[in-house]
Amino acid sequence: MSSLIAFLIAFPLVIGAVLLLVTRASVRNPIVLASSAVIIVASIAAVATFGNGDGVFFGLPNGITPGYAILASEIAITALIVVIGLMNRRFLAPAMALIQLGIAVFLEATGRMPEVDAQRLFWFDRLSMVMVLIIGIIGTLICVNALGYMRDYHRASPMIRGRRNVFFSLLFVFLAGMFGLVVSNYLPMMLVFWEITTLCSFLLIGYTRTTETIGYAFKALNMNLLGGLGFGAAIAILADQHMTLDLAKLTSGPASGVMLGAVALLCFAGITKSAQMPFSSWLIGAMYAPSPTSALLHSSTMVKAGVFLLLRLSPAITGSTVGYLVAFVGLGTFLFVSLVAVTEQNTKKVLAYSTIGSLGLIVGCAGIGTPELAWVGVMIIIFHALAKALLFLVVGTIENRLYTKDMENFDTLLSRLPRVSVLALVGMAGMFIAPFGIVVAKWAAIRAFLNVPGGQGAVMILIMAFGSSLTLFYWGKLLIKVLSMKNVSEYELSIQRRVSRYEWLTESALAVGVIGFTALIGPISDRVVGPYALAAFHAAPQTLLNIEPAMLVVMLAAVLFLPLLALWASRRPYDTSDFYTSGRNADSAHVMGAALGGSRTVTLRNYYLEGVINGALMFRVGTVTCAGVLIAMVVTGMVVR
Amino acid sequence: MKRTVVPFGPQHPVLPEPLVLDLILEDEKVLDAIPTIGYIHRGLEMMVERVEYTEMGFVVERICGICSFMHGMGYCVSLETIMNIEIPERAAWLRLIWAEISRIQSHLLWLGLGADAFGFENLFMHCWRMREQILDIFEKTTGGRIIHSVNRIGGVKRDMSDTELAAILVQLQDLGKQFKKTANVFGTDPSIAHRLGGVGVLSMEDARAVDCVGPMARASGIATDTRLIGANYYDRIELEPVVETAGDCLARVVVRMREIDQSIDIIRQAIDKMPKGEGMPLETKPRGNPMGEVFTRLEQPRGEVLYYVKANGTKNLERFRARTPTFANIPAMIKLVKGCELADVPNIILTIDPCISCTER
Amino acid sequence: MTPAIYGILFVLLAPVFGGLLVGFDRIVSARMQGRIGPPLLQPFYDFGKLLQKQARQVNPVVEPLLLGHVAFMAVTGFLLLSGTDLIFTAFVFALAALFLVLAAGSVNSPYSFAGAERELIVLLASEPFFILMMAGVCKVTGESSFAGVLASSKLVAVELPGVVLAFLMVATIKLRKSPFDISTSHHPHQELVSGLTTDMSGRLLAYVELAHWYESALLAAFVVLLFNWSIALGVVVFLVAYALEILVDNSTSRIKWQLVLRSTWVATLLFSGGNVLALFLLGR
Amino acid sequence: MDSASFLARVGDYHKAGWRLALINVTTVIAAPAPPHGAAAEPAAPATDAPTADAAPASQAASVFEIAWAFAKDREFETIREQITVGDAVPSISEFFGAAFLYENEIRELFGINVTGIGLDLQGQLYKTVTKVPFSHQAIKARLAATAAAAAAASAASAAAAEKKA
Amino acid sequence: MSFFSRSPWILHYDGSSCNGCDIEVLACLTPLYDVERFGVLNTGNPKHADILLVTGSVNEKNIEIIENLYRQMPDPKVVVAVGACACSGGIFARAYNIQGGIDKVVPVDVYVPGCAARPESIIDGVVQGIAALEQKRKKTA
Repeated sequence: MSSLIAFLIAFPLVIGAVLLLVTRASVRNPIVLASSAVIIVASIAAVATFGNGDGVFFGLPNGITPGYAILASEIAITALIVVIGLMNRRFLAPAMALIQLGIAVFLEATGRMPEVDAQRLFWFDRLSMVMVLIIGIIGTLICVNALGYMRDYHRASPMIRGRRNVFFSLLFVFLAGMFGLVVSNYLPMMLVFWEITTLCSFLLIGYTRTTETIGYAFKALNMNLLGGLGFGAAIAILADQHMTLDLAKLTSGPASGVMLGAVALLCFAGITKSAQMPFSSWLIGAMYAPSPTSALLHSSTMVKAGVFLLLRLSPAITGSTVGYLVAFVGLGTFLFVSLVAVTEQNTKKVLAYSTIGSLGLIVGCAGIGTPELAWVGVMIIIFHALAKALLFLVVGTIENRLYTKDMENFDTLLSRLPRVSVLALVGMAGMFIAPFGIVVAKWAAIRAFLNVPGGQGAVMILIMAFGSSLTLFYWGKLLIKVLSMKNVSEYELSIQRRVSRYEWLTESALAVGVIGFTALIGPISDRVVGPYALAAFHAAPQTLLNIEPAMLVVMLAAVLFLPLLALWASRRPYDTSDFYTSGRNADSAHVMGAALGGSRTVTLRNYYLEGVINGALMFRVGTVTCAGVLIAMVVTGMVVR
Repeated sequence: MKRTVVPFGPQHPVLPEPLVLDLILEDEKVLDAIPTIGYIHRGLEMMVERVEYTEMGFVVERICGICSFMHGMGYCVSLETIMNIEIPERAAWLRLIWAEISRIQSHLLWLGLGADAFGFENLFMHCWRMREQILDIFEKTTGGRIIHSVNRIGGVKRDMSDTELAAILVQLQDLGKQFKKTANVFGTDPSIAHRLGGVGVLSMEDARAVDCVGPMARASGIATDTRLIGANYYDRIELEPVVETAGDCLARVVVRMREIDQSIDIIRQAIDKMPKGEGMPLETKPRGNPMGEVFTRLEQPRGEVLYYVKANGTKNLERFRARTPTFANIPAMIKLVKGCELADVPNIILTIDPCISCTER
Repeated sequence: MTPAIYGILFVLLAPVFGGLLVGFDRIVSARMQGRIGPPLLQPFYDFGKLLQKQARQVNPVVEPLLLGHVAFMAVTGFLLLSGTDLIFTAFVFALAALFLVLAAGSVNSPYSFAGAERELIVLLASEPFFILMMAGVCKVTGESSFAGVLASSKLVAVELPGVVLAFLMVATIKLRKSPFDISTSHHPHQELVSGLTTDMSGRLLAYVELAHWYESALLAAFVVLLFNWSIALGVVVFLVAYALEILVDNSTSRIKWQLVLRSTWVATLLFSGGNVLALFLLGR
Repeated sequence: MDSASFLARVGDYHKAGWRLALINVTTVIAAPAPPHGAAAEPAAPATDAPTADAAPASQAASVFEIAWAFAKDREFETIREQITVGDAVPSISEFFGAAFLYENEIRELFGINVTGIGLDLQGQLYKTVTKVPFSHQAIKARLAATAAAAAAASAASAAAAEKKA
Repeated sequence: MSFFSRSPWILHYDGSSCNGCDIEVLACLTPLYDVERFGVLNTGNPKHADILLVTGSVNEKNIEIIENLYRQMPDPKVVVAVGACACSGGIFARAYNIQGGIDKVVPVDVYVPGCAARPESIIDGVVQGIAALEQKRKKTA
């Protein structure tokens, strides 16, 4: 049993090392495909082996303890950061890495580290199970997708030096780090995996090695190292006070005293990693990396590590001031990034803001910590991972065909790239349309917030009401663009044929996942998420009251029926007409008469609420506000308690 | 960066007449507006080649169906000037009265259309309900609601009896009272203030720079009114130009609303001062063919109109040219449309009270 | 099984209610304008004619989307009355409205597109209110279904005066009345021609009408939630509110989208938000 | 015409606060006007030149008289220039922005080559069926057509009268 | 009987008219004449309209506009020419830029005479247009 987990961590590492040496695509493609298949099978096998998913603890095969391996890994990671940092003349990141290493060495040298329980190194429960499946399936699908994407990416941008061996190697190492992170129970070990994901995301963001991306990469590194520092400090406090470094024990119930301070620091780490305000900018900067990187960072890895940790910590902070403050960091982030997203024209950035917002919701849920909200948090993790991975991959595909990320250039996409558009529509629907999972989760969140006593509850509901509407607005804009149609030329139609089969395969699989999991929301709730919440909070979540999962399935069928209807309608002859142009000439290729004679193509631009919402200002206000709340959270945890 | 292009006109519900703008928008802010006209251009000025000068007046009346009377009058005044004809006093007074009734009609019509453009259907209906009373007066006194054909070179065709005039005055003063209520709505409704106040502001300097005329100029604080040059018996009337200083759409509305009252007052003065009695001469018959040229200026509801007539001693004029107020106001409109909101475009276009058929002839 | 019957009744009768309401509206508006106005059944005549008329489509996705719009308006009503969670129906309501936006936006013509964008803005302006209202109703009564709220002994409106106030404002948006009728041509002469219905003809336009009737009936159902002593009381209050809307419609001009968004949000935040906050603070 | 001195005069009007009231063109069919000094006096018809309504001699060049009319309160003044076909006329857009509409119009209707119009509508202002309807040729053609129609009508009426008789 | 006779929606387009007939068309909507009594709406949008009311004649520039508007109207549809200019070109028939009545461009079903056409005759024209609409519907149905 434990060997399966060890395999899940070790195998991607090995493949990563192998891929580093492979420079030929013809060799790399089969390796990536085969190892992806192996990882998928292994993660499913791991979940199947653990049966009903009640929490189990175990150690390494044959009872090996990590011993100095943890310290050695940390030294290796720190060395790498220091070297790369100095090579690029950046000193903040090396300094933070060194401080963190210093803490570890100090703890080890002074013998403050408590004894490791060799049988409680790993913790596998339903939350880990969900995460393992997400990483193992969605993560590998992204790797496969990258095979097609990176080929076109380098064709389109010949200026960038191809280092695809490094890229793919990093992807697999990243997966290994994530697998380790979600099953760790021993905090120092978790920190190592934590830093591996930080390092991998840093290297992936900086992949193109332009001045711009190197800047963003270091921004991401700095912010995440700051979070890592918090993590390290938490370990130091716990170790210093001879408290447990066992995550499960730490979070078995509400924390108090010194322990709450350590938990607050861990929450801080989770908030940096999940790119909540004031740390959102690193994830926005990460948008300049190739799209599979974004897909990986946003859906199955990295930011999900942050919210995973916060959900784990949720039982420890529930009901405390720290918990409320964590919740407000998340919900504040949700509101402010939604306001910013409304004014953003770059599709990938809109997706990024949407991710930060969704994570904000999870953070909000984790901070309050009721069984219902834990349910909501896990549901959002599942559906967000599916939909967002799909969206980023599709946007990547579109980007490689149309050479644009500007949402305004996505118009008439349904005519130009019909099949890609359908995938995009599924992804977007998954993010904000009613019967799909995230909306059900949002509804459940509002329901749960109704039970939060005092003014906090009211404020949370207000944030949810306004935030959800803003979400509707920016997704609606994008949806309009994708859904519009016109007559296209043969050439434009031929563009779609150049989408690689890797991309078709993975994106279709994710689209099926988005729809399928929504249809299965009832069983998922009953079998996985509900019992998880019960286990974590010792109370069964009362969520799907007054909503029949069967009814959701019917609604879903109704929504899905419409595209089929459209398909049927488009095959049938219908009375066509030009669009209205005040009586001027117009034709179906969207050309209309111009005032001074001749003709002009119809161009339309979405509204960005100029003069009502100032995106840059909102971002600053949100950053400052959330920074304030965050500082208050840490101070409360550390000092006030 | 991509920008929305909205084809505004020629067929557009807020424009009763075809005017074309290509609006380049960002959100709904108009960054640029490319205008064109020409959908009504008939070649009316060239009709002098085919229509004898005695009949040409009826063609000129059809430059525009709203200021039909004023156009007929302008043409006749021009030829009277060329041919040195002194028209009978009563005819001149009657012309003045009809002209002012036309102004009231035109302003009421415009106020209604303007209200409809910003979504105030109710006001549109009430303005036009009042306007029907004016049309009744026209129908009673000239026989036509829209095209009157009472002007002749040398005078007018029909008389109005003194009792009829008195009744008209009573009716108009009553209408003025009714109109007070409507004017009150325009002046006090906050939603109208939102739609018109501070929208399409034309400063006095800008107004001078674009050479606009009529209520457009007066709303920007320029006290210009062609009636002040005193021709056509206006020198016998006490008249202060209606001037507002704000220069926005609301000011242009207010100017026109105040001018309705002013016109009623002018009609009262005219009825007081004109010679009374039945069977007074109304016409001085023109003799021979005209020879010479003239520029004539009149104040129409929309502003100053200019006629140029050149006669060469034959039955057909050599050149007829009308420069209507809208022609002079279009540059101002184009200037104002740039930088406003899409929702303001109809208001701005309408506050110049555009008459495209006047403009294009 | 009774709730489901209520739901089915809604689906069947709401169009009649909505159509008569529009007919009544047109007569009253005409009288206010000094006219006689059309017959009471005029909306049904128009609807019948639109069905008889040729439907010319700009592209094949418009009709399915509009069908979705009608269907989900009906579904919202069905769900509401058949006992689905109130807050969830607010989300379904938004989805139904979104379909109209998508239908208009997919045409990709300047006027439809501008109408669609404005409708999105209007959705953005009104949606927070509906979520807040439903949350407030649930909070006050402790119930989460239509029947539950009706059975509650408390009169919701008494505890949610701010929500009632904001409802009047937001209803103006949903009933497409001036000053908030920025996305469709409620009054004929507007800058967007017919707003988001510009490129819809024949039965496509009839779908929009039908959906609007459902929407009106839904609003009536929402009022019943607020005045939950009896359905009759709710409907009477709704009719009074509707008469008020007609009056407002006839005495205001259409305002610009910026003000629509700002004013509605401020009203939602101050009245509904304040009201809900007070509820929480008072621990109700 | 002398562009520089003309523009200077227009500039003076502009500086003195005059308003552009009209730019008017009249088609004058006469012998070529004297090259200079034509502005002050009206076109003096040469002794043997036909009048406008008579059939013009085919050799005569088209002459346009352009009048720029300025108004200031009660005053009203014009600058007049005579030009022959093909002469370039400078735009006065730099002083009077509103001139663009007049200038586009006279270019389209009279075929006068106005240079440097502030907002050039590229011949799309009226877009008439008869191109340049006020040009010399167009007028001549129309007059001939009218004369022919009149002749035909009188012949027909004469025939009818004969028949009656 | 179909619903067309109870709900004729109008699109008004101003060709090369002098405004006279235009404002009379608008006057039909206002309290004195109130054509909404008969279910008539002025839509301002060809896609919603059943009856195309054209005032004024056809000139070089608006010829394609009238054609486009007519083409964009869904069937069944009827054209009513309002006023002398729309019927034949009227007083401007021989002006250089006028090509004649609107029957030069689109098939006209009802001719309403008058310069300017009076509201009563415009309403009468619409009523006759409704009859034509009914006939066309029968033909297509």
